Amino acid sequence: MAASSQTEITPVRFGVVVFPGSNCDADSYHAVSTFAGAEPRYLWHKDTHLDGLDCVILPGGFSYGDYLRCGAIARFSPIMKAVRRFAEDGGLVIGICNGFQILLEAGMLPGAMLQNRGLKFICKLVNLRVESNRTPFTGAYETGQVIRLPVAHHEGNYYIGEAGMRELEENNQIIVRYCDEDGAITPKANPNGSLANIAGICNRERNVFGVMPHPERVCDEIIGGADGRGVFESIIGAVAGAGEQADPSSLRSSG
Amino acid sequence: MSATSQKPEYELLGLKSHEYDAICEKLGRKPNYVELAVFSLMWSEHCGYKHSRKLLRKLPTQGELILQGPGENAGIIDIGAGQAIAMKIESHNHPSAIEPFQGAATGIGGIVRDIFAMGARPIANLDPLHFGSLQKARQRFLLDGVVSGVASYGNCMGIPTVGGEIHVEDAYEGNCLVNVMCVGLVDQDKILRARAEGPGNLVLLIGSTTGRDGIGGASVLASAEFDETAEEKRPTVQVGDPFMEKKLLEACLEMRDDGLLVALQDLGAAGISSSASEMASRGGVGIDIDISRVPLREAGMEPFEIMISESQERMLAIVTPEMKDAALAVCEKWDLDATEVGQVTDSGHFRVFQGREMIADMPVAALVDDAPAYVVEAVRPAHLAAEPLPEDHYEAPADLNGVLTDLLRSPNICSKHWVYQQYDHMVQTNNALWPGADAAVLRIKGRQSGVALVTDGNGRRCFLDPRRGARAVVAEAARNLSCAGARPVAITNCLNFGNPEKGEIYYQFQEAVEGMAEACLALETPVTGGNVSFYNESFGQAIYPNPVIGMMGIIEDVRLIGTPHFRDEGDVIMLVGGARPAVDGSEYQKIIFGEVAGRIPDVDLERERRLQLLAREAILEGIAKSAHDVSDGGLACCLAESAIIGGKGAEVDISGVWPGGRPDILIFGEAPGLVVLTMEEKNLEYFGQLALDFPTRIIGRVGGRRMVIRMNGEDRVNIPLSGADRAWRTALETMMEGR
Amino acid sequence: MPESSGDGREPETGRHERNGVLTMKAKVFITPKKGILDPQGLTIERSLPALGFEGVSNVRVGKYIELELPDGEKAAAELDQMCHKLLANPIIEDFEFELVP
Amino acid sequence: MPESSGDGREPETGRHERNGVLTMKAKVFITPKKGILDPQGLTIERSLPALGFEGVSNVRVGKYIELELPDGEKAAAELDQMCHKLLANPIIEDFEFELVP
Ligand SMILES: Nc1ncnc2c1ncn2[C@@H]1O[C@H](COP(=O)(O)OP(=O)(O)O)[C@@H](O)[C@H]1O
Ligand SMILES: [Mg+2]
Repeated sequence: MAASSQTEITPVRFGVVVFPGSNCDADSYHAVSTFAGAEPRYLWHKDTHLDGLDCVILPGGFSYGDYLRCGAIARFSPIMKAVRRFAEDGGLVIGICNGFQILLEAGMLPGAMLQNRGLKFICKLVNLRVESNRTPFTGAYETGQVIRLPVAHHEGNYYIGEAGMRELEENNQIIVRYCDEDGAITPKANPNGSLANIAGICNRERNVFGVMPHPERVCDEIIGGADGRGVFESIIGAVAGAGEQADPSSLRSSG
Repeated sequence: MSATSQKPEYELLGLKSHEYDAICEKLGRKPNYVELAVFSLMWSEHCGYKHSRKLLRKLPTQGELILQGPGENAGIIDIGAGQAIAMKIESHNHPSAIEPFQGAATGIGGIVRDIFAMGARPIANLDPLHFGSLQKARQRFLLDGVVSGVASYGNCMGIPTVGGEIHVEDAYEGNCLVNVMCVGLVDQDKILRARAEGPGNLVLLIGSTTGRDGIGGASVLASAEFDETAEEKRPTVQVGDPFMEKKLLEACLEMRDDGLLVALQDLGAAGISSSASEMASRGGVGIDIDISRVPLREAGMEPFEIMISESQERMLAIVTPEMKDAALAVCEKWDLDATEVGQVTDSGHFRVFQGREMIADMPVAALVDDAPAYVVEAVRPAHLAAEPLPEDHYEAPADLNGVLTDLLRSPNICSKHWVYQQYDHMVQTNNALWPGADAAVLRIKGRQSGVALVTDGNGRRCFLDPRRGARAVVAEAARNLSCAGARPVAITNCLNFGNPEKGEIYYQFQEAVEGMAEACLALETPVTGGNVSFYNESFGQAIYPNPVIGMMGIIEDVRLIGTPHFRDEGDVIMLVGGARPAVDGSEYQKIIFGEVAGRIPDVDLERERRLQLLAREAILEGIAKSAHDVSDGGLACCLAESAIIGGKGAEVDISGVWPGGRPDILIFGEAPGLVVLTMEEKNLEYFGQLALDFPTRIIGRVGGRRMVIRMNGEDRVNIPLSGADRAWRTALETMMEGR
Repeated sequence: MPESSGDGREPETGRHERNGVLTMKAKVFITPKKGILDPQGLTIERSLPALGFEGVSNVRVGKYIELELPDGEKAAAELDQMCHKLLANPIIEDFEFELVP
Repeated sequence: MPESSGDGREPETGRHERNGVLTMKAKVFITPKKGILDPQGLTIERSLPALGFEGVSNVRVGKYIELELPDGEKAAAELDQMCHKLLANPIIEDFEFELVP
């Protein structure tokens, strides 16, 4: 990553992967473009280079129609090899909705997605509790903060075996959970039946984040909310902060 | 079997003998089987508009903002700044009655192709639906299947389903209505048309392989009534592949951006036959197709089967020979099959080849323009009443609180979140107003302005008076847009009727079209296109005549829009408009008295125009804190909805608003031409200046935890908001669970 | 029956007693009807070569349902009805079933 | 194998020649892993009594995939790979397959 000088601020560069069937790619692109310090660019699923990027977004949608299983085919795309390497080198990867499913299928995050408990696609605003702001994706929020993001999925019922669950908990990898308005984690607040109300997790290294709700859909009050901005602010802050080796408080000041 | 096999071929294909004679005359010889099959479809009701063409000419189609009226795959409306909206509505009633999931899914697929055939990117779907009583398991199965089908296809495509409606009436029990509307956004300099031009240009078939599915599907299904033999006639059901269509969409728009397309056309009813011949007709050229090049999904397909297959997810593109390779490259990038299947000629004929051999040769004009047009002698249905019901026709119920709860629970009134939460209504991140309001409002990225969209159909009113009903439906659609702060500018329409060969149905159709035309003229919302769905009957029983209107409005500033919910305690509730509610044709009449009878009040179109102007002004001036039109369930339900969504009660007194009159009818009755606005006290004077002499009346205030409607010193309705909320919010889900 | 298995499940015996009723196990195989488009199968087939599996064709994706139902003479007839009415969609799907003896 | 059938299909022979390559037919059965919630199965189970089918239990809904692949010694190994890597997700699903002789 290029070191930023005093005079010239390098924008944080986001790559938005386009799989056949992605349909939130343009939304993610648009959301990123509303941040002064960020610059989005599309990546084709056959690309094999991620040069110069700070963060890769695997967007929502229906890659390969979600046929067979969500994300099952997309994870074999040529770009996924590059994304894996990028993550291994410490690059930031966020998978939103279908992107999360792809990360699971690719084994870059643990667990799997089952059909929603109610067997129906569900699109609505939900409350989420930020379980940890110690990630490059949630640094701009407070731990324990309740935010409102929309979900839009048919397979968001997160599942992981007992051992895996223990590991997630021990390593503080559960990043957001479905909750009620007051932040209580209740079965009623769980829209899809996911284990322990899990809505988003990260890997052990905390640089790969999968989240079912859509932060990119609520980055503008005119379309019903801006609670999702924090995710992008966090990433921008983290990248800028890492470049400057600044103290963690800078996580909260950019955007 | 043996009896039918003695019938002549043309009759088996649904042609009348004089139609067959006309075909022979146009060709100057007897048609061969392929030609006959193609003619039978092109001259079917579905493609040929035999019983509607003449009447449709009465619709106003001109307007300053109309860039494309009827005649193309979709209408196009100027929204300024070099941009335009494409829109079209279509029915998929019959396929959905057989297989609700796939029927609805392929309905979405078809209408979406019409939009991107114009070069527009689809930005919204809407789905007006009509079913029989949800007390019946079959109807729940249909609704559930249709909603899943719309969701599955639309969600996968990444097109938000932002609106629509659900009506439940016994009249749709044997024949549900599944109409689907798609709206697209396009830069005016990128609009495509389906006009084949330039002899020597090539015809590319892009997308899915061609199979036997839906052979004669849409056209045959949409051109005949249902009866016991429907089972036998059941053609192979079409299965939708939204993933294929998503790739098709992206590839077509990429080819558009790269300037590779001379013309683009979807394959819909009658497949390659209609798309190729209609393209040729629009461009005044001929076209040659070699069916041996068409990629097939099944072995042993007959030539006529290839010609009329309704396999989904296919497009025809006309490209110049120079552009061919570039176009194929784009298709390959999107992993789509694309095959050169023919070329444009100057012959004026549609010729079909199988390799070197010519197997059909038909004048394009004969196929497309010369379909017979019929006028049926209209017969006024006996059930039409000349006068409204006398006020004392029904005994007033003692407990109006119970009436309100019953109405809030009616599937025609209750919350539809069970439906729209199954739709991805937020993708593309443009919703300035989410489902549940009077209209959907979408911002246009990069601009301050936006568009508002709505569909409206009310078969019950049209059944009681097709002309007044159609006028009312156009007015209601416009009123819904106005309540969102949008200026209505254009409509598309889907005319759902019974068998037009019957005089009474033809009467309904004629009256409805004329009524629609009157309202569109008065409200300055010209018709940009539409669809006609006849033969909506089962066992000889027709549905309610149902012109469904899809309307678009323009919003200058998406920050200034109207919303239905009450905002703050103490806000003044204002009733605007002078119409007097009636029991005739109302939800109140149907739910409480179990009847659909009488004569509905007519809409005063000039007053309607002023009413809507006033509502819009109040919103744009920032005075109106909420705006909601009075429709199903009357004033009481209008107020209750605003209260429930806003989480704030209301106290209202309607004494003296309408002189005389029975409280129950005034509270629950319906009439077009009423809107409820709320505003702060301090703005009353300014509002008065805007309203001038237009009838407006303060009827109460927002506040408290109850819904109270008083008249002549008595609480007629007084219920806790929480109860109303529960009734309204849980009704549909409860019904769908069969409880 | 299986040549290989993803897990090491024991050979099955279909019959069980459940709440005092003798039940048997059934397997239902549902496939898209011939001639009906199978988008899933198609998409899988098209992507297999890129994943290194060449030469695979005619992929059709259907459903496989296992269940237990009361044992008895009518079991087959009941199951047939069940498939017709609920498990399969006879308009676009074919089904077969097997009662595990 | 089937006791009854939704259509009257002929007995299958697995082997075909396709573009000069000998292919064989395979059937893959994918089931939700034991202990994993199967919302679809549960829903079917719950709705059966209302349709007049009593006493049905343990409904599990999985996938049934038919395909043709190149014949040969390696066919079984190839198919196993395909199942492991793509057709089934071992975290939540088990699979079995059958090569039609
Ligand atoms: N009710 C109607 N009002 C106005 N125009 C109509 C109506 N019905 C059909 N049309 C127009 O007739 C033409 C043919 O319609 P249709 O066959 O449905 O087109 P497509 O094959 O593209 O769906 C279209 O331009 C359509 O807009
Ligand atoms: Mg069309």
